[in-house]
This record gives sequence, structure tokens and C-alpha cells, in this order.
Amino acid sequence: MYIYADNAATTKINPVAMDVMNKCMTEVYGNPSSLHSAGQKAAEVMQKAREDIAQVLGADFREIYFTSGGTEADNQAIYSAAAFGEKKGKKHIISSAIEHHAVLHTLQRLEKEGFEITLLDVGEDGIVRPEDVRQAIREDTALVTIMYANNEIGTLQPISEIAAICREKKVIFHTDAVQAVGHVPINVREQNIDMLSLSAHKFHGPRGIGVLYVRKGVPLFNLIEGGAQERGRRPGTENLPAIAGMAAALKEVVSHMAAAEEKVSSLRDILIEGLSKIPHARLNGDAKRRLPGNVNFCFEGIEGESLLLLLDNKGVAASSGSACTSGSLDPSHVLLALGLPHEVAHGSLRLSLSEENTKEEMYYIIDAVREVVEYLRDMSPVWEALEKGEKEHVI
Amino acid sequence: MYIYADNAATTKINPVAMDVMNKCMTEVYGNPSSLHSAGQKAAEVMQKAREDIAQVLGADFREIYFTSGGTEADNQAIYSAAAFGEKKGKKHIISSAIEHHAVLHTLQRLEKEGFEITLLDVGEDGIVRPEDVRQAIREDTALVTIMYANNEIGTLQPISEIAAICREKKVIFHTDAVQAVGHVPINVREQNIDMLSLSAHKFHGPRGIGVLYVRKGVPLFNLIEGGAQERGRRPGTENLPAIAGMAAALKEVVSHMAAAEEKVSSLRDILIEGLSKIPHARLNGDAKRRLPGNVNFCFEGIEGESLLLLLDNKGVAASSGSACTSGSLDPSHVLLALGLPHEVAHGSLRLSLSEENTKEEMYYIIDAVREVVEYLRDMSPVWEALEKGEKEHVI
Amino acid sequence: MLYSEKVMDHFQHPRNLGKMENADGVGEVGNAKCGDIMKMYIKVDDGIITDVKFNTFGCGSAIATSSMATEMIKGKSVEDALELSNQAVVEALDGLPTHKIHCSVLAEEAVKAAVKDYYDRNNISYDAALFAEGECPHCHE
Amino acid sequence: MLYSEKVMDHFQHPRNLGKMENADGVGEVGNAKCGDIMKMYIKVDDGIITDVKFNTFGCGSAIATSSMATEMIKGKSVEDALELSNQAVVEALDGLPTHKIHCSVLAEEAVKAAVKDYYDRNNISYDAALFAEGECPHCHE
Ligand SMILES: Cc1ncc(COP(=O)(O)O)c(C=O)c1O
Ligand SMILES: Cc1ncc(COP(=O)(O)O)c(C=O)c1O
Repeated sequence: MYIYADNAATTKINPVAMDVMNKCMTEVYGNPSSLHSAGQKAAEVMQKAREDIAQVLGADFREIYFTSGGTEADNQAIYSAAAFGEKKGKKHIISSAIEHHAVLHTLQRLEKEGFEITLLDVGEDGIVRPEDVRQAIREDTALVTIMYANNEIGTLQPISEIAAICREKKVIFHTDAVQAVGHVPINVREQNIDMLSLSAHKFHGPRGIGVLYVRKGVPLFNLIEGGAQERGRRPGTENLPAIAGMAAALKEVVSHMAAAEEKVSSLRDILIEGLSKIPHARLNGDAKRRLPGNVNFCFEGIEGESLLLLLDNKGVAASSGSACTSGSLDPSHVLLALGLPHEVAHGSLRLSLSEENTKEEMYYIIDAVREVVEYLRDMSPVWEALEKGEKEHVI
Repeated sequence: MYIYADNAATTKINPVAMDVMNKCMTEVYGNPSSLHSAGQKAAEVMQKAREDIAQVLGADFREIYFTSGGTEADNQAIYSAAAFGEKKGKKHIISSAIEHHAVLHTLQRLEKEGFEITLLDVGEDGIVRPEDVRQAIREDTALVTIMYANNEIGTLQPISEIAAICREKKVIFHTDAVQAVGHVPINVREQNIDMLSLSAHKFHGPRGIGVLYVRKGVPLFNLIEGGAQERGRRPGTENLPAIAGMAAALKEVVSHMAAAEEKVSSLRDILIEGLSKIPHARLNGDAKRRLPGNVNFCFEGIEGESLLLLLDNKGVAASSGSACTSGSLDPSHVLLALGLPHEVAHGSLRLSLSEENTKEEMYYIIDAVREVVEYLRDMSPVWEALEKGEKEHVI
Repeated sequence: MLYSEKVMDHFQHPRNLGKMENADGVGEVGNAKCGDIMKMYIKVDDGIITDVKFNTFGCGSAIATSSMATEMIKGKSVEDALELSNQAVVEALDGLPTHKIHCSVLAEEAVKAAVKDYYDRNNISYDAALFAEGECPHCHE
Repeated sequence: MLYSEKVMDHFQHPRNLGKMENADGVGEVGNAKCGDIMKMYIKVDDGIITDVKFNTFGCGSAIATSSMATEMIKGKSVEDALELSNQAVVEALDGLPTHKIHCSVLAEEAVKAAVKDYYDRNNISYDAALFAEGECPHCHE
């Protein structure tokens, strides 16, 4: 048995999307920018994909820019708003302490270039308060960028409220919706979103492809320079198989999103209930305002990596923090932002579910986690100190 | 019959590469940055691909950085060398007038930011003179970037000589080898290349994936900020299926490169000979020092787009200029750099061949081009003026 | 598709293609540097354009707009022909890509230039403002 | 793979895992903030380490290096144990990822701390320089 519970890192490709990709690769092999019929056939497929994606998001197809993924979309959105802001003397950006590194590291770079960055704190529930956004907005605020759903603790941010404030204050609002698209309903028009990033492989689409949605009227500057593709805003030969695969995966996933949400969140709640019974364990992030598939716990006295390696031994693929920070030794900035001390933040476990998971798997995971946590606590000098009362329990 | 002769725009995927991609998508679905076994299996496949690609290029696997394609690789190479140069007060960059827009537009942006750009002219043969590079190098030269093979006229540049001069002068040398890799032998170590860009879809690999090779010791700065992937230099979830597909395609193509070179260049020479018989036609670029598959002609008195649309009608997929400039009305900057007047540069045709093409196809193409050229000249007021002697023939 | 079916049809099967001996008016507009030249010939009987021919050096849409323009003025009075707008040509072709609109401007101008030539040859007086030089803006960039 | 087979073997089947009653020396190094704590117990007979146990809070490589270090000093004299270098532990494990090397440093220090404790308890004099505080550099970043 191997239970894949790391869907926030990446998902398995939808077979329909894979078929579409294969069909593109073999039958629609032209370059969409070529004028001959092989190229124009490709251009048609691309246009259809653009329209399909626009429709799902509630956007116009002219507002869809294909990128190489969520990271690039985040970078371009932020640089673009910063470049536009700079022209108008606005060099202040508002974001949150729990953003993905694609946002945080881009902001850090801008900070070095003279921008002022306000990172809003979140509450213990892992949620940004719209009122904080309102208060942080200044005359020189060029951009507010707040993620739609957090990649570690899964908390859903009050995007509509925040976006409404930004619209009212005439500040560009971007949301990194990489973890949210395909999992919860989103409508950029109704929700007043100016820019939105998504990445296909988070909803059973292909890797290496994403979208930056940019509302008509919001200026878009290049991150990458080159040819005339994507109306000149994102050059490079268009990745048609991936674009068409992304559109297929997105259509597929939204076609039954409500049912999936219900199923997956009930699995999630089984896990949360079961894991909560482990002593000195704590659910991170609000219990309800979170992604249907996200479960994130801290277990006192143990360390996350050894926890997940032993879970893997038992056939459970999970994660501690986010996949893309696995080269780092530092505990998750998201858990620290919740107010957890370093040593507790080290002991985190993220389980991220998909429709493919079953109830039986949840019970198996609960037992496996319990066993591994007990085993690791048994060999942990930290746990020993806690048990002996030499240290005080935090959770 | 449909003859695909636009392989410089993009190639058909190699079936072996496609199998590898499908296998990755279904069986190696983990995120290579995840620690569980699904992730580590993916990491192993990625490492193998990295080593295979390094081996083909004569590089070390630690010198290979995966990007979303040739455009991004070009951008990162140039920005990186510029950023490093700037730190040392070096703000001069040397390139050529016939580079791809991925290079030229990046240089234009740097020019706006205060860099000085020297664009070397090419001779009538479409080839950069190494001596010109030597003379252009200054104390404050941060980078020399010269393409390996031109995408429109296929001319092969004297990269070894130019790179040797740069090494001697201690200037970083980058080459955009997007059109060359997989078609002609390249060894970065022996040829003293510091940075090299490639794009998989130009050698029957997948779209949306490329490599930036960076020699050990040459600093590399980020173009995109985010997670810890690619040793932090190129964040974003790794596109494993495309990476493995690229490695498979590259191995496949170099496994019989000499035979392919011979076959394809003999097809090319048939075309060149046949098309040269059309009156007032001219081969662009050196006849021999060019890519095995590249044929580029100008036909006086006609315009390229109508030429290629009519050829398409006859079942021949070709191009006029490069695919990614098809949104533009300006004649090719490459042909202008050869010294051709605007009106002649408008009448260009690029045919780019692959191993799949046959001799019979070449004869068919020659006849088709001849017919279409005659038809278009017959309706061309420019040709009328030339024939009546009201205008002088240029070619 | 870059081009509508109508455009492709007129490009592949251009109407009124050719030169004309003894034309009553000939107009040539555009320049080769810019990539498009249109030459239009008209035959006029009693103020009615009874025949029209064109020759064009240019892209697919240049050929298609030339062809469409000739169809639209054939059988019309020269005055009506002068009313032909580039928008009308574009609409008749079910649209053109933005960066090709200038081709339709050329077609309008080619018709005007042919009519002007007819007026001039026949000493018919006209309001010069009708024929104000309006060249393809792209060429003047 | 992130870890060599040897590392995974020692992580999954740690040798000498456990606590020890009546140890002759106990050393604890690292800190929870940094993510790794190792506690090492030694039993010493006639200057020879006859038994050793460890407890570790930390990542896979922290557990594996602890395990490997205990194997490498068991049966050795305390003086020989002091010679154990982190490089030797890393080599014995067929390498560690660069960002995990600090774990091997901790393992070396845990051994030293246990020996120092043994010396202290038995009033054995030693060169204090041998036990200069050398903590995981990461924690002091
Ligand atoms: C010479 C050259 N450089 C760069 C590129 C850009 O590569 P890509 O379109 O894969 O980003 C191309 C092809 O489009 C090219 O021919
Ligand atoms: C919230 C969030 N933003 C951005 C990204 C980056 O997306 P990608 O890795 O596809 O570039 C991710 C996933 O890695 C994410 O979870």
C-alpha cells in the first residue's frame, strides 16, 4: 500500500489531460506562431484553451497570460506592479507573513531595490485580517498581494473582502491562488481580483505551466524579454501540449468541484479528528476556513523530517513544510508566523488529500502517525525533558 | 501530402521522448523536492537526466540549470552576467546584430538601465568575425554573447575562436545555442564556453523546457525568485516529465548526429541548388557554414507571407523570418544585417529540414516554390517595375 | 486562425486579379520598403466602373483586401467608389488581425488613387481634400 | 536519493538506541530551536567504552549519525573515542547532503560531551581545549 497524501506538493496528472497532451504532441505539432496550417491549427487549440481557462476564472481570454508556472506568474505580477508603481512614485507593497517564497523572495529583492514592504501578521488562525490591509494602505502603495490559500496550513484568506478594499482604495490587488484554483470556487470579476497566479500541476494538470490573469486596464510589464508571444508580454515558444493539458485538467476539476470539496473535506475532518487525539498535538490553521484537502499538525517533542521519512516507510507520502524548502534547515516561516516556537515548528506534518484518497486510508494514516510519533518521542531527549517536567509543554 | 519544413520553429516530438514523458507522468508522479519515496524516485530520474544532458554537452551535472526554455535561459544568462558586471563597475556588453529577440530585447532593456551595448555587424555571409570581438572588448566588458547558429539563415558562428578570445581576455562568454544543440557537435569544456542556452523542442524534445549551462566558477544570479529548486537559482516545481523527455530526446539525437548531419545537409544542398535556379533568387547566409537543415532564400519582387501561405496550400509548411516575430510587420533584422534592402528582405523564405524529410520532398518543394514565385511575381507591381526596367534588380 | 475564411478565400482566389490595357484610371499606393504595394486599374463608362483589375505586392491580407475592394467597387459609380472605407472592406472580410488593418487602409487608398487618376485624365474637377495623402501609418513610424 | 543507503539503514534501524541507567558519562548537545538534540550515554570499564546508547531529536541524518557514532566508539578506549571526527562519521555513512553535515558535527560533539562528563565525574584531568565549545554553526547564523 502506498497512500499519496502530498497533493499540495504536486498532484497526479488527470488521464484526460494527459491524453490531450499526447494528442497535441503528435497531431498538433506546429508552432502556434507559425502561419502555415500546422501552426494555425496549433493556434486554434491554444485559443480554445485560453477561452476555456478564462471562462472558469470568470475572465476574458485576453486577460490570460501563459507562464511556466506559479512561481513565474507570482514574480511577473509583483515586478510588473512594482515597475508601474515606481513610475508613479509608489514604492510600497503590502503582503502577508505567510506567503509562498515565490512571493516573499521577490518582495525581498524589491526591498533591496528600495521598495518598502509591509508584511501583515496573521492571527493564530493563520488568516489575514482585512482591516489590517485597509490600515496598511498608504498613498504610495503600489500593490497588495495576499495568497488565496496557504500552501502549508491551507487557510483560506478573505480575498473578496481584501480585494474590495483595494478596489475602493484604487490599489492593484494580486493573489497567489496556486493552491486554491480548482479546489474552491473563484471568480476574478466578481471578487475584484486584478491579478491572479495559478499553476496547473496543483489541480492534476501538467508541470511547468501556469497562468497569470491580468485584468484589462491593469498594466503588465515583462519579466522575460524576447519574441511576440502572449502579446509580447511573455515571450518563448508556446508550450501548447501543456497549455491544452492545463485547460483540460481545469475543466475536468471544476466540472465536479462541489462534490469533490465535500468528499475531500470529510476525509480531512476524519484525519483532523483522529490526529487531534494524539497528546500534545495541535492542528495548525483554522479548522474550517481551510482547503478541503489540507491537514497540518505539530507534534511536540519530535522533528518533522524523521516523522515523514518513517511515515513513508509505512507507505504514507506526506510532507513537513513545503516541498520547495526541503533544502533548508529553518523551520517553516508560516508556522512561526502563527506564533509557534521554533522547536515546535520543527515538528510539523502536512497531509494534503485528493479525491483519490479513501476513508480507509485516513484510518490507516491516523494509526501510522500515532505509532511513528510514539516511537520518535520515545527516542527524543526533548520529549524526555517535557515528560520529566524539566521543560514545559507548549501545546 | 504535407511536408513539414519548419523545424527551426519547432520539431515533432521524438516518440521515445514522449514515452519517457508519459512514464514520468504516470509512474514518477512525486515532486522531486519531496522527501518521501515518490519524491525521491522523481529526484533520481531528474538527476539521471541532468547527468545525461551534462555528458552530451561535455559539462558537469552541477553546471546544468533547468529553465522553461531558450528564451528564459538567454534572459537569465544575460541578466546574471550584467548583474555581476555591474557589481564590478563593468557595464558594457558585446553581441551581434543577428541575435534572436530573446537576446536582443534583453540587451535593449539593459541599455535602458544604463548598460552600453555593442552589436557587431556580420559580413555578407552572415558570420561574426572573431577579430571584431577582440577589438570590441574593453576593460569594462561584462559579457560577450554570440549565438551558436542563427535561427533564420542558419549560419554557424565561429564560437570556439570567439570563446577562446573571451577566455584570454577574461570576459564571460555566453552562447545562445538553441538552434545548434542536437544538430552540430558541441563541447562546452573544449570550446571554452562559459554559459550556453538550449531549448528542447528544437531537437524533437518537449516544449517549455530548456537548459542554462553555467560553468563552475561563473556566478549565476536569479531571474526568478522563489523556492530552493535548482540550488535556489531557478525556483518553481521541477517539470520532471519535460526534463526527462528532453534528456531522452537529446541522447537520441546525438546518438546518430553525424549520419543525420550528412543526410539532412545533402537534402539542404538539393534545395539550395534547385531554388538557386529561380531568377533573381538569392541564398541568404554562407552556403556551407550553416546548419545542416537550414535553407533561406530571398526572391525579388514578392513578399514572404503570401509566399508561405500559398506554399502551405500546396502542402509545404515553411516560414518567412522566425515564428516568434509573426506578429510584426518589420522585415527580419537578420536579413537587414546582411545588407539586404527592406523590400528584398520582405521576400524571404526559410525552409528548415529534419531527418524525416526525403529527397522526393525536396524536388516537390522546388517545383512548388518556383510556381508560387512565378504566380506572385506575375501579380506584383514591384516585379512589373523591375521587368520594365523602371527599377533596378538588386539580386 | 490568423485570417478569417473570407480573407483566405479572397487571398487564394483573388477576384479581378491582373493588369488592364487602356485603363481609364490607374492608382498605385504603398511602398515596397513597408512591404505592401497595390496597383488598381479601373475602366469607367458613363461614370460607372465597369471593370477593375489589381496587382499587389504584399502579404495575404494585402492581396485579400485588394481583391475585396475591387469587388466592392465594380459596377458602382466613381463617386460611390470614393465612399469605400477601409472599415467596410474589413467588415466584408469578416475582420483582419489588428496589425494587418493598415492593409485595408491601403486598399481604400488604391481605389481613391485610381479614381483621382481618372478625374485627372478627364479634367474632371474635384475637391483635393478628398485625396489628402493618407499613407499607411506604419511606414512613417 | 537525498540519503545514501547506509544513512537510511541507520535511520530506520538505529543501533544502540535507548537510554542508559547508571551511565558513566552522559552528553547532550544541540538545541531544539535549531532542530537537533543528541544525548549520548556511555558505560566505561577500564577506560574502554563497553556500552553506549543514544537518544536523538532531529532529522533523518541526525538519527543516522548518532547511530553510526555509537557503533564507531563502542569497544574503543575513551581516548580513541575522542579522536572520532565528524568526517569519519560522514564517510562511514557514505556521505551526507551538504546542508546536513552539521548533524555529523553534533554527533562528534555528543561523543565528546559524554567523555567529558565521564572525566568530570571521575576527576580525570584533561586538556580543556579538547572540549572547546564548537556548536553547530547553523544555530549561530
Ligand atoms: C536562436 C534562438 N534563441 C532562442 C530561442 C527561444 O527559444 P524558446 O522559444 O524555446 O524559448 C529560439 C527559438 O524560438 C531561437 O531560435
Ligand atoms: C502558494 C504557492 N505559490 C506558488 C507556488 C509555486 O508554483 P510552481 O512551483 O508551480 O512554480 C506554489 C507551489 O509550489 C504554491 O503552493
